[in-house]
Amino acid sequence: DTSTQANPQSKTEAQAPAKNELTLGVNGDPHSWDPIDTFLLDWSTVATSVFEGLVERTTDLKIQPGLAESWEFKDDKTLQFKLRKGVTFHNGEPFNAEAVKFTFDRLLGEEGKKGPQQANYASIDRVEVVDEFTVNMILKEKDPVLLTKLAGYGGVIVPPKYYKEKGDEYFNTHPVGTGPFKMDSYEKDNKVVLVKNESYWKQGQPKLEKVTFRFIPEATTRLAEMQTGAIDIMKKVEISQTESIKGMSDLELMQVGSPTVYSIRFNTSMKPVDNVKVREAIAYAIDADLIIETLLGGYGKRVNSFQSDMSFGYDPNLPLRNYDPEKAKQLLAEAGVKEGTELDLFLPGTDATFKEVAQAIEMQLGQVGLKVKLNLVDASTFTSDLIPKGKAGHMYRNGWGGWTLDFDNTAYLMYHKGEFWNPDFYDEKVEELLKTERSTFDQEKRMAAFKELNQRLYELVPDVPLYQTINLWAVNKRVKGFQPPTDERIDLREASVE
Amino acid sequence: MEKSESTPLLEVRGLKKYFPIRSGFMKKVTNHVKAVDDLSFTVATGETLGIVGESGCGKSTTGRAILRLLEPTGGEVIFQGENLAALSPNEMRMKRKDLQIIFQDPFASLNPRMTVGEIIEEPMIIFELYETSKERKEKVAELMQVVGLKPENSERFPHEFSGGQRQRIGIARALALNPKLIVADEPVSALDVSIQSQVLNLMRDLQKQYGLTYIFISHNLSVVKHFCDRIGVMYLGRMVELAPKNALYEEPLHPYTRSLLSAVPIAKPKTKRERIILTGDVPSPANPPSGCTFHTRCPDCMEICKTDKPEFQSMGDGRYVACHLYNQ
Amino acid sequence: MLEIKNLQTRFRTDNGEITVLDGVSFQINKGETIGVVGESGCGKSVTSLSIMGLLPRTARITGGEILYNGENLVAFSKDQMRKVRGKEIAMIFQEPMTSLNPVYTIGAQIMELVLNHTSMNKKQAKEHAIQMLKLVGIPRAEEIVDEYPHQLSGGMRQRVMIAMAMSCSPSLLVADEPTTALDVTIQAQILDLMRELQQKSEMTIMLITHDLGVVAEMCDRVVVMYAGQVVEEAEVEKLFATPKHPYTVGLLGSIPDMDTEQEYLFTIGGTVPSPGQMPPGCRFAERCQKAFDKCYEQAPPLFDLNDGTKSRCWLYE
Amino acid sequence: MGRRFARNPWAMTGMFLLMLAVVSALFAPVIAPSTPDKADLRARLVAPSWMDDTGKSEHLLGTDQVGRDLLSRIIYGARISLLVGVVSVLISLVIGVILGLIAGFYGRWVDDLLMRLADVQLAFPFILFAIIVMTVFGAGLWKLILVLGISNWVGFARLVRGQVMSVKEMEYVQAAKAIGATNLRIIRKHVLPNVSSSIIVLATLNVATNILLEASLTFIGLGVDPSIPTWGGMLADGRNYLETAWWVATFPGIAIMITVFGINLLGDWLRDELDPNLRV
Amino acid sequence: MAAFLIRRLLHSVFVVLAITLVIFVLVRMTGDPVSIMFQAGEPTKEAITELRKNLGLDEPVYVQFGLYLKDMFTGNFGTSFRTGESVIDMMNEKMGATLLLAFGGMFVALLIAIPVGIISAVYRGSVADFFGRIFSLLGISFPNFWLGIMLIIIFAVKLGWFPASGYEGLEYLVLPSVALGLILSGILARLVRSSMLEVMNQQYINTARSKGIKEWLVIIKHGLRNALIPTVTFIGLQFGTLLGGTVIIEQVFSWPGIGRMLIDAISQRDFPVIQGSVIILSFLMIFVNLLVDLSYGFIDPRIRQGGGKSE
Ligand SMILES: Nc1ncnc2c1ncn2[C@@H]1O[C@H](COP(=O)(O)OP(=O)(O)OP(=O)(O)O)[C@@H](O)[C@H]1O
Ligand SMILES: Nc1ncnc2c1ncn2[C@@H]1O[C@H](COP(=O)(O)OP(=O)(O)OP(=O)(O)O)[C@@H](O)[C@H]1O
Ligand SMILES: [Mg+2]
Ligand SMILES: [Mg+2]
Repeated sequence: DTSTQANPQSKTEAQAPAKNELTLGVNGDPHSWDPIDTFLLDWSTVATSVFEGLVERTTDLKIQPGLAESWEFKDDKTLQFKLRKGVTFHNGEPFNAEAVKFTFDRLLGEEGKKGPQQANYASIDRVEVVDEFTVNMILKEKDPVLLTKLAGYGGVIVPPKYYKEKGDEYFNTHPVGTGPFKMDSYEKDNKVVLVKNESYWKQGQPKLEKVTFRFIPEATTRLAEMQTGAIDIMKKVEISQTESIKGMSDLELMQVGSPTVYSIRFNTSMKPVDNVKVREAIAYAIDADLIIETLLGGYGKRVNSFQSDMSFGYDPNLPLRNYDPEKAKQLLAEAGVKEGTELDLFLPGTDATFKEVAQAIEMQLGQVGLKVKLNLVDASTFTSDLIPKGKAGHMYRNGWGGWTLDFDNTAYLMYHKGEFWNPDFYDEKVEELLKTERSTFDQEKRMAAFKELNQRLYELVPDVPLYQTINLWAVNKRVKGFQPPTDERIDLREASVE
Repeated sequence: MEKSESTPLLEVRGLKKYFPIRSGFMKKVTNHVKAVDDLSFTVATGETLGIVGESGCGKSTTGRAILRLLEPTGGEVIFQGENLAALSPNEMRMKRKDLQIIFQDPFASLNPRMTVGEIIEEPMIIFELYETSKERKEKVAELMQVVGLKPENSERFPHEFSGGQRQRIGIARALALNPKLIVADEPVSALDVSIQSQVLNLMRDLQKQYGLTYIFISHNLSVVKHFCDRIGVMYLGRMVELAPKNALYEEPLHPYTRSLLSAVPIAKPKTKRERIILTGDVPSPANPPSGCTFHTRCPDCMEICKTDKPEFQSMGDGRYVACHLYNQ
Repeated sequence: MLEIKNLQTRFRTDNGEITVLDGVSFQINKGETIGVVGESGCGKSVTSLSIMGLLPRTARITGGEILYNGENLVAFSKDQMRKVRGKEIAMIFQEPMTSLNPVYTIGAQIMELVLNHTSMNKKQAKEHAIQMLKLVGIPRAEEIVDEYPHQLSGGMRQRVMIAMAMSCSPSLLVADEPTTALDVTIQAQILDLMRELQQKSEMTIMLITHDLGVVAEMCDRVVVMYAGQVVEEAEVEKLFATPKHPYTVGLLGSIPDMDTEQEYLFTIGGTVPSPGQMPPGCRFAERCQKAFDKCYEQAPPLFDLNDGTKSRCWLYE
Repeated sequence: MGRRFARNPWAMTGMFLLMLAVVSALFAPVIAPSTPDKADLRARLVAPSWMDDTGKSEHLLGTDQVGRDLLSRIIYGARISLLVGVVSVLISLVIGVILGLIAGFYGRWVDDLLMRLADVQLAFPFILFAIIVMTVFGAGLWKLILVLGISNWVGFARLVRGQVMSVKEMEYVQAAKAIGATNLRIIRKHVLPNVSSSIIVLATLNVATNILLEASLTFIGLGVDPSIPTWGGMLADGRNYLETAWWVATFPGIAIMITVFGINLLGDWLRDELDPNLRV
Repeated sequence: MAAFLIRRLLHSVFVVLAITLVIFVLVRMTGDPVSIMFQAGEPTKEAITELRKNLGLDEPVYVQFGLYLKDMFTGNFGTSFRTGESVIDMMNEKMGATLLLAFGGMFVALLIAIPVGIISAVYRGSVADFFGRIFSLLGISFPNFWLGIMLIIIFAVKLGWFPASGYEGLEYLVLPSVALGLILSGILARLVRSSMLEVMNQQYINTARSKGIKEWLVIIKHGLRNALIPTVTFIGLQFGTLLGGTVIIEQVFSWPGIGRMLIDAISQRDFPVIQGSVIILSFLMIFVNLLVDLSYGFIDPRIRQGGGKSE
């Protein structure tokens, strides 16, 4: 019973003995904790504390050893891992080569077909057990970002015995991994409670006894819970809420750059935006700096291409198209676009901040004589149906996570002809550069290819990159050792409560 | 009276109206309310036939079945030699010119959203009686005058009139088509005595003026006696006695008629009369008693009455009765 | 026993306050049956409701007295009035179909009254209810007590109402058109019953009706009302033999006579004036064939003609 | 009716409040200090002029999150809110009245069928229907109006059906039949006019409900395009600013409340006035 | 009575079948669940076909519908596309919370509406009536999410009387119930008022008064009992609205009920979950309306003996 939390009179007394217990307010419940069933950030926010992969990413996104102590390429297609010894799963089952093999057999086999993760690991052929703590990963083809992917959701190691005994459905709601916390209870759409994994392999970690994640979808309510003290950490602070948080002395607003970028993409086969001049004009007509300064309250960073500055392939020297309405008008005139031409802009209906951005864009394009019509659509329809079918109007909002932190992922899916996300754009030079970039492991060569690609894309303007987001977290000042993660995967091993 | 026997305007033969009672989950018809059961009589041109009986005995149903406002279950209604019951709905609609009805409730029988003028004019519009609206309006004014309403009030709505005046509006509407037969279903029972006499006098005037024939339905025996030439007495959907007015009142044959007459309070204090107070209530027409339906309350009940239905037989002099007492 | 003096009752309406009863006076003597007749809307029901203290919230008594055994009911508090109602003065209403609450059994509704005014316990009260039902001639009384109103016919319901009204042996029974909604044969039964009960219990009855036939058969004395006023009061034989007020005359003339043959009925022309727009003089003057100038100017008082008859007409000045 | 109206403070208040919205809607360009879409990002979330100490704010009710004059948006918003309310109700009214008339007048299996259809509609929670339809076809003003219109027909159908069934038995309908009126004429001239008052009352009250539903749908992200000024949209989008710029959500909220309250007052009065059962 | 129940059952079967068909077709118009499940990945064509086959989406729609109906009649509503959990189990888990909220809302509504309605009716035109009417009109003049947020800000954040959101103890039920019930109470108070006005004009009320019993007894025993009939009908009809309202209230108060599950399911195109929950909700609605019909019998003996209410 946590009723005491709600009572303000007893707030201070109630939370004093509840030392080393942390409550977080997060926005969504993934509903299944099975790593191969999911692609949701909501999953990783919690599950990062429960599961671990062979490798992991630090908060500054460096790859470091996880359950594997070391790895080396035996040849082009064989990657050997030495596994950490003395690690056990939460149920007591030992972690070993068998478990790794089982994990990847499951991911790449029948079971994995039911979920979305398998596709990410298509370059792996199989895993072979060498000895109890050594495995070989046999690849079908070279994959430059394989290690990053192994730090991803699908690569976390699951306990074979437990899984076989309890079955898939049970595992969905009672996950067991090797992580710093074990799942104690899970109430759908309400909360999940994690308790300390006493036998965690890393000395002195974790520090917290108990972590509760509460699922609070409505941002206003999350903020209210933060203010009543019912939660200690709030995920996804809306930009509109920052002032409220700054106004409270016991709360701290934390920000972290994220790899997520937003851009306005064009349907390049649609008149009049099939004309590069029109696209360029639009790029000049949008005052992204002003938008970031005002609507985002400064919590955003301009980008010159459709990737974050953390991404491999980002070229800081590429110029930005700065706000220039006169030039825009001139370009439009050259392209013969009449004053008052109507353009559709599609965006998902639930994104409060971007709704404001879209209205600003509507106004700014209005100033150069383009009439923008905003179309709010259901987020899922938008991404799964409208964009891939080219039905998202002349322009649409695109937000992209770039989770591999390598431009390959983004560039290929966005600009390679025939990809799901790219129904209409085609350029021979771009195709060529993508091919070059994909065919080598040599990062320098790849960087060169990306540079050229960026330049080409800058000229063709298939989209107007707007900004890279900054994620905002509200944290109660009694929480120590908390680092807001760039990828929403919270590492709570070092966190504690005063 | 002899004259009327020879040229009937309307002849009703074996008229039946059963209302189905539905029950069960498929709403199957499990029983019938025999509201009107095997009714036969004639109405001569220019006469007034009264129908009396207690509430629920089927008076209104008879009136409506004749006009086919309710589809008869069986029997024939021969009006000027034509069987109304066999006409198609559209043919029947055309016949409505000749057959009209006046209702009991002067509040419910006038559409509250139409002006008096519109109400009286409507039948003329439906039958396209006059060429122009002006002619129709003149006719409306004339009719209003006939029934004793001020034509300048034609723009008013029914609720602005008193009960008696409203009943006049209903009469004017019925007259608009120059009908030959008017069924008056308790036209005065909702009215106060002082108004009642006004309406009755009016109806009598109109009968003289236009040679109307009335079927006058009422439960008020004094009014019926005053207004009708012949009277039929109904009990539980059947006619138990039919006789010229004076004969009926002077010498009622059926025990029900007798008790009915004796139950009427008479506005003459201290006139000692022999009262026959019936016991019990009227049985439900869904479950009528066997044999003679009156036997459960009859002061003269015999064994045969419980099992055999009495014939509706002629007693001569235009009198008919359905009672075993008069079996030869 | 009951004396109404100059009773004035007014109603608040959307068009301002109207005077519905204007100086109603008459008295009821112990043991007699007094008839109150008049056409619809003349104020018969309002009179009875004023006596019972059951006027709707929009109405109030603005003048006069209702003396019951010498005490003025108008001045009674709500609590005092409650003790009188049902115990001293009982009432039955016009519509037997709607006067009983559809959701309670017959027994419960009678017992409610009994329990309220006597010290009987539930069992005794039920016994008493059955007794009363038997008294009013209801067959199967033991079963009927547990049945609901909708299972009974109109005549039976009116008997139940009478049984209920009689259950605390009131000294005055106010019956507001108790038989109007019933068939003649049933009406005869009910009137018979009332006569019988009155003889047994020496109850006083105030019988409101618009049927002069009922008055002739039931009453000792008659009060004729017109437009919120008493226009004539007389013993029943006198009233029918020698009606004094032109309105009474007209009323009697309008009824078709069973014994004589008339082609046309006597009629009173025109209609009743509405409560808001009463003429200054005699309220009947407009419709009166005998009206003369004074009638239009001055309202006549109720003249006492010294033979127990009273008439509100200038003819008797 | 007119005189009674003038004397009834409830009705007068209701009318006055509703007229505020109606006048705003009709004369928005004249009354509004600015256009509803003139935005100035640098002047976003400016406080109402009367509470701004610096005296720089020229906006009586402040500005919204993209720097548009709130008062102007609220005035123009009346157009959309009334449009949504009125047109959607008209749609359900037409569907409901036609189906109700048919069911009530013809009875039997037609009635059975239509009433089962009504059951289906009723058993299907409105919000879900709206979410699914808007998800399928995308959000938008006219779609929203259509969805609201389609899902509320049952109330009208049931009402009309019930009324028709009782009116049908009224003697004046019998009388119309007796003078040879066709079914169509009976429905048109005798039935419909006599059920119209109940329809008007229900319609009035539904306008109020639908204005609120628009707001709720916007809340779950299925409202109309944000550049169209709707009160519901302004309220839903402004909720995150409740603590820092309370006026953004509060004034549209008050506008909704006043209008809905006014309509309800009027509807209540109409009910008392037109429904004789409730009149003294 | 049995016949009435059987008829109602047949009606219900029809309604459920119709709803099943409608929802089945509707969800299939909302787009492709497979592409949503792959959203962030790089799916191959084979993977897509494979997944589609696994989910049974490769069959023609009418075959899918047939199979679904067949399963439905054996009480099997399928399993979630996303989690593989059985829909019935998911509903079981969530139904309690939603019903609790719905009944909480109903309770609040009745608690407010009945006294307000009675007082307004009995003292028609008085100051109490004035405030009663203002209250009930104001009650229906707010959008419910707005009311919810306001309640949280005032009673949780500012006053700290109740928790802002979540689902733990009874005190968590208070604010959402009020948010849900207040609006209904406005409508209900008006209804109670008008039914009371009508009932209090009936002749049997005068009969009751003529017995000399206390006025409040007349009002409660004779008045309210009869006024309850339209009120109860209305509650049955409003139950759907109430359930619909929970969708939004659950969102605002992080209440783990069916509404939230459904919104998630819709956004993820989890067809079996959408279908199953809509169908089960409609069952619930039908059941509640049946209860309402049966409850007339308790309130009104005319119906009890008549064997059911005819519409
Ligand atoms: N539409 C109907 N459906 C079922 N039963 C009906 C219908 N109309 C009338 N009845 C029944 O038929 C019987 C005769 O009714 P009818 O109206 O003809 O009586 P009535 O003699 O006119 O009575 P009243 O004097 O009350 O007008 C009654 O028992 C009545 O209940
Ligand atoms: N609640 C009320 N509000 C306003 N006026 C009323 C009310 N009740 C009665 N009246 C008026 O009081 C007058 C007398 O009514 P009352 O009911 O006493 O007549 P009545 O003689 O009993 O008529 P009936 O024979 O129809 O019962 C009528 O003109 C009526 O308009
Ligand atoms: Mg009749
Ligand atoms: Mg009366």
